[in-house]
Order: sequence, then C-alpha cells, then structure tokens
Amino acid sequence: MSAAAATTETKPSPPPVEKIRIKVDGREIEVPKLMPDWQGKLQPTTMLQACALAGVEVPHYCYHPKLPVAGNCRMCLVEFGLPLIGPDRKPVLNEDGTTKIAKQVLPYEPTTVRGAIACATPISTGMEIYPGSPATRQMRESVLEFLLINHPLDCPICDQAGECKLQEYSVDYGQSASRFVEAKVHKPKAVDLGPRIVLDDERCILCSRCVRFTKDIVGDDALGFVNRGSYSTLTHFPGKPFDNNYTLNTVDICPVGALTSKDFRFQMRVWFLKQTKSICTSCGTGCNIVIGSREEKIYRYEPRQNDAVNSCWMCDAGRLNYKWVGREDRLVKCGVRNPERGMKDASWVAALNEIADRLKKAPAGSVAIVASARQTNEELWLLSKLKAKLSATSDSVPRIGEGDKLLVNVDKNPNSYGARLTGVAADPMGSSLPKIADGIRGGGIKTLIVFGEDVTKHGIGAELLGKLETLIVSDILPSQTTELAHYLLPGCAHAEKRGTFTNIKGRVQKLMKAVEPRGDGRPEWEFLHDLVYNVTGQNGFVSIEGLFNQMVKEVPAFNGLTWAGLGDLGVAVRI
Amino acid sequence: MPQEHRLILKYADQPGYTPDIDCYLRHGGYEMLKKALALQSKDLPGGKKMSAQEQVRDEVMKSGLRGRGGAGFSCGLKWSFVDRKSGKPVYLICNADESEPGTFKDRQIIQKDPHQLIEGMILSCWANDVKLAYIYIRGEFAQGAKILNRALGEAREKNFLGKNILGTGYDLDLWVHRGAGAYICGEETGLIESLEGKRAYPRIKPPYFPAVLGLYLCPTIVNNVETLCAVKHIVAMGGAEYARLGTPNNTGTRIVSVSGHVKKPGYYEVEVGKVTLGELINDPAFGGGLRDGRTLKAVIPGGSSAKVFKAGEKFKLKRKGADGQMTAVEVDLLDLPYDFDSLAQAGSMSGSGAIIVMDDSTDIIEALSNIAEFYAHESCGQCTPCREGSLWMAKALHRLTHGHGRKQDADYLLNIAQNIQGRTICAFGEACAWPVLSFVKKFKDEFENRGATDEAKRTAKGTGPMQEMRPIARSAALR
Amino acid sequence: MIVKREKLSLWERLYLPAIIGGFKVTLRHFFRKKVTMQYPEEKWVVPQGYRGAPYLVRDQEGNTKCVSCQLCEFVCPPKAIKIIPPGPAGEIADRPNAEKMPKEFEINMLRCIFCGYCEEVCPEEAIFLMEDYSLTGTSREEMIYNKEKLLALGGVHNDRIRKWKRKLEEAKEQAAFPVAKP
Amino acid sequence: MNFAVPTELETEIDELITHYPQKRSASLMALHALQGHFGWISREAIEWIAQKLELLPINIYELVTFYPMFRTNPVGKYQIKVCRTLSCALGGSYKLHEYLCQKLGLDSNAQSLQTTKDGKFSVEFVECLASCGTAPVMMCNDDFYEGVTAPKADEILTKCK
Repeated sequence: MSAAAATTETKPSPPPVEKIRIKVDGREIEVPKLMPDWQGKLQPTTMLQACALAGVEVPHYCYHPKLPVAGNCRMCLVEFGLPLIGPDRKPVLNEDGTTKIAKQVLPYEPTTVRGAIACATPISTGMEIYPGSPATRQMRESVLEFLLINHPLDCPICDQAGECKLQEYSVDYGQSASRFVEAKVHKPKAVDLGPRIVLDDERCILCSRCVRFTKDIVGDDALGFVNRGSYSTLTHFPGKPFDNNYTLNTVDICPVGALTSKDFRFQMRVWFLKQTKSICTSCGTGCNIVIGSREEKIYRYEPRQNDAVNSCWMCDAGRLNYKWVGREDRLVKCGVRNPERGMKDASWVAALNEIADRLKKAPAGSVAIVASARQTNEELWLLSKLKAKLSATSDSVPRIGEGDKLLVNVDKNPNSYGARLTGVAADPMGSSLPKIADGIRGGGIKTLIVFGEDVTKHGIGAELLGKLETLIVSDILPSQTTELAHYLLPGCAHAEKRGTFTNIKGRVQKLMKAVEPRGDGRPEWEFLHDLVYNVTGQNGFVSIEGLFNQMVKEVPAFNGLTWAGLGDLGVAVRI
Repeated sequence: MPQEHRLILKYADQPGYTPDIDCYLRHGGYEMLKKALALQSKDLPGGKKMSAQEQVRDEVMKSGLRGRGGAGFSCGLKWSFVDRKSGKPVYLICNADESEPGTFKDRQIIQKDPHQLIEGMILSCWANDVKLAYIYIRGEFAQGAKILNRALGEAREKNFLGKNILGTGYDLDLWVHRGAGAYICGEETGLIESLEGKRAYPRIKPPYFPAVLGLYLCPTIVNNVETLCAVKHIVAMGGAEYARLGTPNNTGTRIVSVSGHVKKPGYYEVEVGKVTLGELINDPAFGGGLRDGRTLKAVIPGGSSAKVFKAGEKFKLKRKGADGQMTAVEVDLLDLPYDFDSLAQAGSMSGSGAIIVMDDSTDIIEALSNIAEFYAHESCGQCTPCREGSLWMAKALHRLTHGHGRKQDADYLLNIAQNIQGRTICAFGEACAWPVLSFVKKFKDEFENRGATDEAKRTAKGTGPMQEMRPIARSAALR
Repeated sequence: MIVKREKLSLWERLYLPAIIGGFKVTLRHFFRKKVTMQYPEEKWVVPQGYRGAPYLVRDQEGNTKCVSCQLCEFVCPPKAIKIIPPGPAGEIADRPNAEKMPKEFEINMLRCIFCGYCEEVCPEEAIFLMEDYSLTGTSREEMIYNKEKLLALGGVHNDRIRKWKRKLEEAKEQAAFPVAKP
Repeated sequence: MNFAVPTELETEIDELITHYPQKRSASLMALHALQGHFGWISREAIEWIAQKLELLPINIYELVTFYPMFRTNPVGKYQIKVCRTLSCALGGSYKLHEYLCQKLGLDSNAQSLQTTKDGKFSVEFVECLASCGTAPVMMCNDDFYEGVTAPKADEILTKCK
C-alpha cells in the first residue's frame, strides 16, 4: 500500500471524550467535556474554547492557547446562565418543560449581571453563554475603557499598529471620545530590555503573556512586574538583559505595542507586508513561519502555529536569519569560465547545454556530486537522477551545532532527511567526502558538481578543485568554491522559490515563494530539471507540483504524498 | 443594658495578665488541647466510626461559627471543603494580615494573648491533619511577630508544638511569616501567593480554590485570628453550647472595633446580634456616643470596604415572626442588630467588625477621597478593572476635593465603580467600588453641589473649561 | 411643419440701431475694470479649502510633524507617496518624545491626483493640501518632491494640540513616580 | 560596592529557609532580616537573596517593589510612619504628619518618604496601621505609638536622639 508510509498524524488519536450540550447565544451545541490546555493535557473545556467551537470569538488579551491561563485582563468576561436548581436539588423546569436557566447575577445586587472570565471558567451541562448579549458588550466596553485610560494612544509611532488587539477591540467596543479627564500614569518609554527587544511601558497592558512565556515556556525568568497597582511596570532586573534565544516571541504574543523588535522597529508598517507561509531553514526543526515582505524585500519572519513542529514559537537566531537574502554580493549572473578570458557571463541555455555536453561525455564514475542538505527534496531528487545516470559518487555536508530542549536542533541542515531519503547523502552523511577528495587527488574524479556548499571548507581544498577538468557550482553567495568554478549557476534563497523540506522528525513541509530571485538567479529545481532532461532525456515535470508528484512515486519514503495534500502544515512520513 | 460578653478577650485586659505561657497555663491554657487529643473515636449508628478529629470538625460545624475575617463564611463548611483524598499535605494558615481600615481586633489577641491563638491553631491543625501551619502576620506588627515567636518557642518547649505533641504521635510545625505592608495579602489566595514568596496576586477561582489548590497547590485552610481562637472555645464549650451564644445563624461572640468620632473608640467583644449598631456607637459601655455637640453623619459598619450608612436611614429587614412567617420590619439605622445577616439585608456588611463613625464635621467627599486613595495604593495591579479603576476614582475624587469638580462627577464616579464591582479576580474590586458606590449614592447632593460650585467658580473666574488635574498629591482638607 | 417667417419691421431693416446697440455694449466694457489675469506673472487666489499640492509642515518650533506612520502612503489612491521609515538606528524625531520621523518622504506630483486623502488621514496634521496648483518641472525626476522640498514648501503650521510635548511635560510633572531602581 | 552578609545573619536566614518546604517562600522573611540589618535592600542584597534562594534577581526585585515596607534606597536611622487612612485621618493624623514634617524641616505636602538632611529621620505617610481605635497612630522603626499628640510626638523625637 503506497499510502502506508505517509501518516497524516504522528500523535495517537485521543481517546473518545464525553460530550456535553450547552447553549451559546441561544444556539445549542455539543462540545467535548475535556479539551487540551496549553500543555496539551486534557482539562475541562473552558467557555472560551466552547465559544470557539460554536464559531463565536470571545475577545481576550491575556489568554493565549499555548500559555498558562492568567485571567487578569478581564476582556473575556461573558454573561452566562446555569440551570436553576430547586431546593430538592433537581433542575427547575419552565412551563414548557425546558430547564429554567438562572442568569448569573451579583449576589449582593441581583439586578446586575455577574460575568465570568471565559478563558478560565469550565463549562457544565446545560450552561448557557451569552457572548453577544448587551451585558457582555457592556463589560467588554468597560474593560477596554480601563485599559485605554492610561494608554498613550500613540498608534502613529507604534510598530504594533495594524496588528494590535487594543486597536482591533477598540473598533468593536471602544468609544469615539474618552471621558477620562485626569492625568495619565506615565511610565518609562523606549526601555532597552535586551539585545533584541525594546519596551514601551506606557503601552503595556500588563497581560503578563511575555512573563509567562519566558518563565513557563523558555524557563528563563527574565521579566517581571515591579511596583503596584496602576503603576505596575514590566521590566527586567537592571543589568540582567532579557537575552535568551526566544525573546522575540514575546514581541509576537504581546497583544499591544509594548514589546517591539529592535530588528523590525520602525522598518515598515505591517499592513504593507505581504505574508507568505514558509519554513524556517536554519536548523532541522523546520519551524513554520510567515515571511513578511514588501516590494521584494524581506522585513521579518514570524512563527506560524504548527503544533506538530513549533507550536507558536521560533528561535531568535532563525528569525533573524534572513538578511543574507538581500545581500549585495549575491551571485546574480550565470557564468562560464573561458580558459583565456576567465569567468564570463553566459546565458542559462548556453551554460546548461555546455554542461550537459560535458556530462554526457564524462566516463562513468568520473563525476562526483556534493549536494547540500539545505536544498529541497525536489532538487536533491533531481541530483539523484543525475547521479544514477552518471554513476557518480555523491554526498552532502553534515552540519552539527548546538541544540536546546525547546526548538533548536543540533542538525543545522534543514533537510538532512531529504538528502538521505533521495539517496544523495552517504550514510553517515559526509562519509563520502574524503572519498571524493581522494578520487580527485588520484585523478579518478574529473568532474565535480557542487550545490550550495563551499567544499573548500569541507575537505576538498582549492588545490584539489584546481585539478578538476570541470567544476560545476551552483550557489547563492560567493565563496572560494564559486571563485574556482568553471560553470557558475546562480541559485535562489529559500524565500525565492518553492519546494519541500523533510524536517528532523520526518515531516515534509512546503516552502513558498515570498520574493523574486535576484538578477538571473533561477530556482535550482528549474535549471536542474533542464539539465537532467539534457543529460538523461527524462521529462515529465514542468512545475514544482508535477515534479513533487513525480518524486513521491519514485522515492519510497514519500509514496502517497501529494503536493496539495501537504497543506500548510506538512505531512509526517516514516523515516 | 447591653453588655460585653468576653470570651476570647476574657483575660487579655485583666491587670497582671501577661502574654507568656505560664500566665496562660495558670488561666487554664492548653487544657482544651489536652482534652481534644484525649478524645477517642466514636461509634456511629450503622457501624461507622467517627474519629476524634472528625468529632472536633463536627463540633465546629455545629457551632455555626462564621469567619471573622470579613466574608463571614461558615468555618465548618470551609473545613469540610478541604480535599483530604488528594494524598497531598494539608496546610493551615492563620490570616493575621489585619489591614482593613478600622479593624484592630487581631492585634489585641496577638499582643495580649498569643497562646490562645496558638492553642486554637494547634487544635484546628490537629482536627484537619495539618502538619505544617503558618501565621501570616502583617509586616507592621513587628512587635506582634516578636511576641508570637516568643510564645511559639515557649509552646515548643512545653511540647505543645513540634514532634510527637504530648506523646500522641502528632507532629506540627508552626511558623510566623511576616508580610510587608500589602493589604491584598489579606485576601486568602493573595496571602498564599505571598507566602510562596511571590507578589501577592490573588489567584483565579476557578480553578485555584484554596481548599483544593492552595499553598504549593496543596489543600489549604486560611482562617482569621479570631476564628481560630473561637475554635478553642468551641472545643471547650461544645458546638451546640457555643451556638447558643449570639443569634441563630450568627453565633458566638465577636470583637467589634469602634473608631472615628466617638468618645470611647476601642474594641468590644459582644454576642453577635445581641447588640445594635446604635448601642455600639452610643452606649456608655461601648462607643460612648459622639463628641459633644456633634451629630451623626455616617457610619461605615464593617471596615472601609463596607457600604456606608447615612444617619437616619431606615431599612426593611425580614424577621421571622412568632408564627414562623417572615415579615418585613422597618428598622432604624441605630437599631440594626450588629450581625452578619441584618447588615447584609440592610445593604452593607459587618465585614471584619469595624465600625467607623463620622460626625457632622466630616467632609464626606474628603472621607471618600481618603478611602479611594487607600484602595488605589493597595490595588495589586493584577487585573484591569481594579488596577485602572481604583486609581481613576482616586484621581477623580482628588479633583473634586481640590476645586476641579464637575456636575457630572457623581455619575462619573458611580459608573466607574459599577464597572469594577464583580469583574475582578478577587473581592478587592468590590472593596474599592462599594465605598464609592455607597458614598456617592447616599450623599449625591453633596457631590453634585461640590461639582456645581466648582464649575460656577470657574465660570466666574473665566477660567473656562476644567483644567486637567495634575498627578495625585496627598489630600489636605482632612487636616 | 411649416414655420412662417415673420417679416422684419422697418426699424429692424435699418440695421443701424442694432449696430449702435452693439457698440454700446463694447463701449461699456471698454471702460470697465479689466478681468484678464496676467498668468503666470499674476496668480489666481484660491478659495479656502482648495485642494492643491500636498506639502509637509513643521510646527511652530520648526520641528517635523510627520512621524512616518505611512497612513498617507497606504491611503493614497494613485500610490504617489513613498515613505522610507527611519528603521531602528535611524534618526529619531526632532520633536521631543515623538520617537520617529521619516528617513525619506517622496510625493510624485505627476501621479498625485490632489484628492486630499493624505491630509484627511494624517493623525499628526503633518500634511496639508496647499494652494499650489501649477506644478512644473523639466523632468520626471524633478517632479518627485523629496522630504526637504516638501517641508520647505509646507512651511510652519500652528500645532494647537502639541500632543507629544504635552505628554512629555505631563510625564515630567508626575510627582514621585514610584520607580524603584536598585 | 562591597556587600557582605555577616555570618550570624546568614545563619539566621538559613534557619528561616528551613521553615518552608520551598526555599522561595523564605524570600519575604529573608528580606526582612536583611533590611533589619542594612536598613534598606540594595541591589546587591537582592542578588544575594536570589542566589541564596536559588531564584533569579528579578523574582526578588518584584517583591521588593511590591511590598511597600521594603526600601530600595537608604533611609533615615529612625523611620517614622504616620497612618493616613480614614480613622486616623478623622483622628487628626494629617495634623500629626504636618507637625512632624515641620519639626524636622520636611515638606508636609510630599507624598512619599522623605529623609532629613542629616539622615536621622525619615517620615512617611502610610496606609492603615490597624490601631484605628487609638488614632492618630504612628510607628517609629518597630515601635508603635498610639494617640499621638504634639507633645507625645516631641517626646518620641527626643527619645530618638
């Protein structure tokens, strides 16, 4: 069975959960009694979760599905009712036989509604929640007013504007004019919290999301509140900067513009940014991200929720690892080395034809391929076809660094499994690199194809490269290897092309194109396809979708996948 | 003639009574502990057994003792909620963070009769299988903490505390933990957080009910000083006998603190419900009446967070007649029985038993401003309505007391307070909203007149629209 | 349908009275005030509320009012406005407390349709459509006005609210802000 | 700055820690102990306690700024706290505060803690000290004074000299 390898879910299916019936704004729905909390443990379903299942959004600030519940913002207060229990401890019935509902009121003031915070109040059978009632609306309006009285209202200079919950709910529940005539509380502005974070305390609504994140998710109690009451201020211990590898997540979860990223600060208004779903390529984890770009310039990476990979988080190192895409010294021209005149620009057709001619003439076994585990599955698979045709030796470069418990993997290659599964990498990865070096030294290998790696740093020195008859190099940034290339093929950064990666847990995830390639750069899969066609005569894949679907037929581990079936979150394969 | 009924403070003010253990033992101290520890399990009909501890808990339940801290919640019921099946240790904390303005009863017990509290605590701990207990005493009671520590040392020496108490195999550790000046630590979950070494942010309920998830997320009992002392007397008298004191559902004695504009401010232990508010203020045995030539203007009956009463108010109380029928009776303010239920029916509460009396020399707006400033200062800042609202009200009242009032300020204040009450994590929301709601509602004409006068003054001066008030400075007019 | 032509009367057939009447009109206008304007030496005075070219203004202290919020850029229908924000290391605002001002601000006057949306959307009252209605240049590049040019043309505009200054003053006045610094 | 905790104090704090199942709980008591010795909680003291209780400094910093009894700046040798809450205000605590301030040459309108130039006295208005029946009340360091009239205040001040 071809689909056997591809399992849609790695998690075991949860045990069947008891369902209970409640009403949301008069609409009866059935919801599970237990639902996963922030750690994924089953806990009694909260009103907020139940409302979400009913398709009703309950506004909130402090609640975050992946953080412990704090219940301090009070924005999610809702009016609710419970079945009225008579003195005989049985529900009281209406005349028509339905259960009588007692709307909850203040015990000391029965004319006033008592709200409950939807984020922490568990539901019970027969409960009625009224997220759309006038009383609920009034509670939201009042909480929002409280939040706004001491807010500086400086949206024009606030980076959060456009994705600010305070702005959004102000549209829904705010008043056009403030009745607050007293002086506002002023707090420190532009506080340098750490190497990547700036804090504006006046904007802070003290929801404590950042505090909980850094304490409960990262385990680095770097942030805290000082002072009391309305003067409470978010801060770090003076002299102890907020500096762990996950600080920038606090910028994402900050519902207002209190925490801002130094990297993104005052760079671009968020409403201009085009959002492209993609994958972080800085390590084997493959965090799901959203690339924010405008006019072919990348401004930021943000994590995208994928509970099977990165939850809602990503590391700072990965997040800031986009600047090289826009570097000035990018390789932008296709080049062919002329024995007399050195490297000269060439057209793609001419270069690829020339390479194909040379490869076709190369005796079997005289070609070696050094691929990169930073290439996509499709590109590696195309290389494996070349390898098969030319009986080439191939390998890719392993990259082991430091990892942590949360997200950062020790494998700094984003697609080690792709390289393994397509058969391009040796086992263990990198073990054939010395063989290739020896082959060149001994003269057995005369042609070397290098993709995205500076092989001079991995055991194949410049003097060895000089011995080659043909050195075909594709890369994005210049290196010693690209300088020695006979054929130089400018490739694309990950944000400039589409394709798939297989992460360290065997999840095949899609890369999407956010910006156009620089100069003459072309996606590697595109020109590799041309090359493979020129060399082997195989065809049948003109688009990335077609290529992927062809690949899954031929690579056993990928059997049963489809490009469309990968969706936004990818699919795990057996590895 | 109404009289004090001294039970807890029986010896405290007697000449020659000292807070050391010898004096306490001479006055029958620790006898109740010995009595309780000697109790045997009792057979119940149906072949079940009732352990000695259960018997004590049962007596407390029967006594109808209601918490003396403020909420007046049944002590026996509170104990019955404790999750004893979790396998986690049960903790008991004595709430000695007496911070409610107007209250000064626990201070008397701690300073004058610390061993009574300790005995009450040991009894309560034993009855609830508690192995570790704390007295959370407010930081300002530095003397009290010293006295308690000395008393604990003495009790340890005599083996009333520590390992294998009086040879019964029961171990109990009891420590004094000092707060550091935060009113919110009087809220039980805030107190627990504070005892855990955190900012005293009250916890959300659900899920953090102390009886299930309290100190270190273990079942925890938090009781007021006076409540725990009463436990000793319940053990001495038996629950049923104790319940005969006071009035039904408002049993026992309680210490009432009377302060403000009375001749004899002080603390008076009375049977609950047997004495009226008027007697507590005016009777020579208690408050002794107002200062000469003054008349009553307002009374806060249960600590500053209780709703104020205006002089001359009348209330409709439900009374059970001789035929068992409930009838409504009109009662004057001064004839209100001082108990939990009557005051609740009159729209306020007896809270921590603190009566603050204000005579006609009091500027009611200043008084409210003073209270509002207290709450703005003491708000922990965790949840939005209280954090922002308490300071907002304080600032608005500050404006009103400094000649920057507006006609609409009365409604403005009512609306802010209305938006706070019932919407916060803990009862502090009510505590800061109720004074404002009650003062402004009952003295609305004063507030509106003040606003109108200020506006008229501004118009006359031609200063035009109201100036924004600059940051809050200390109120001056109460000098 | 046949329309019957009226016969002219003698007085009408004489022609002269009509000619004299015509000359009378001519003569009357000859002595009236001239209405021709010597454009471009003379310029037409535009009525209030006229939507001319959008310029950036400074406040009475000579500070740039624009804080680079880019709302005008967003709202501009012909995409005539281009703002380059200052970035994290960029120049902070010359107004106290405002934190931010544009690194570059360009309006392509060839694209501008003088709709006034930018003025309407500006939260800082930093951009105004002024009386300029005749914009000329000798190249396309010249018609892209940069920040300096826009500020020079806009001149000073009274800032009644002075939001940022007031905020700063209020913050400084806040007595004894309880910040404990160990 | 040199920060050294005397051995006796450290022993005392170590003993306090044993009172609690979790070290963190001892932070308030440890802060009291340190403040008792040094008069105020310095940055080094915060770091010292944090290390002692296996916490991060921010955890202690949060407490020091939350609880008004802890000082983050040096204060006078005698700290006078006058209660300002309602019962005492009705009983004349504003007058008492003004009197003390005048006597010590301080600004009676100031909200927060003020210290005399010689560093001997600090005067501060605090919230309820829970002795409302004997208003106005004040504290001088750990000692409590009730029904403080002007002559009594003088007496207290002289005692401090």
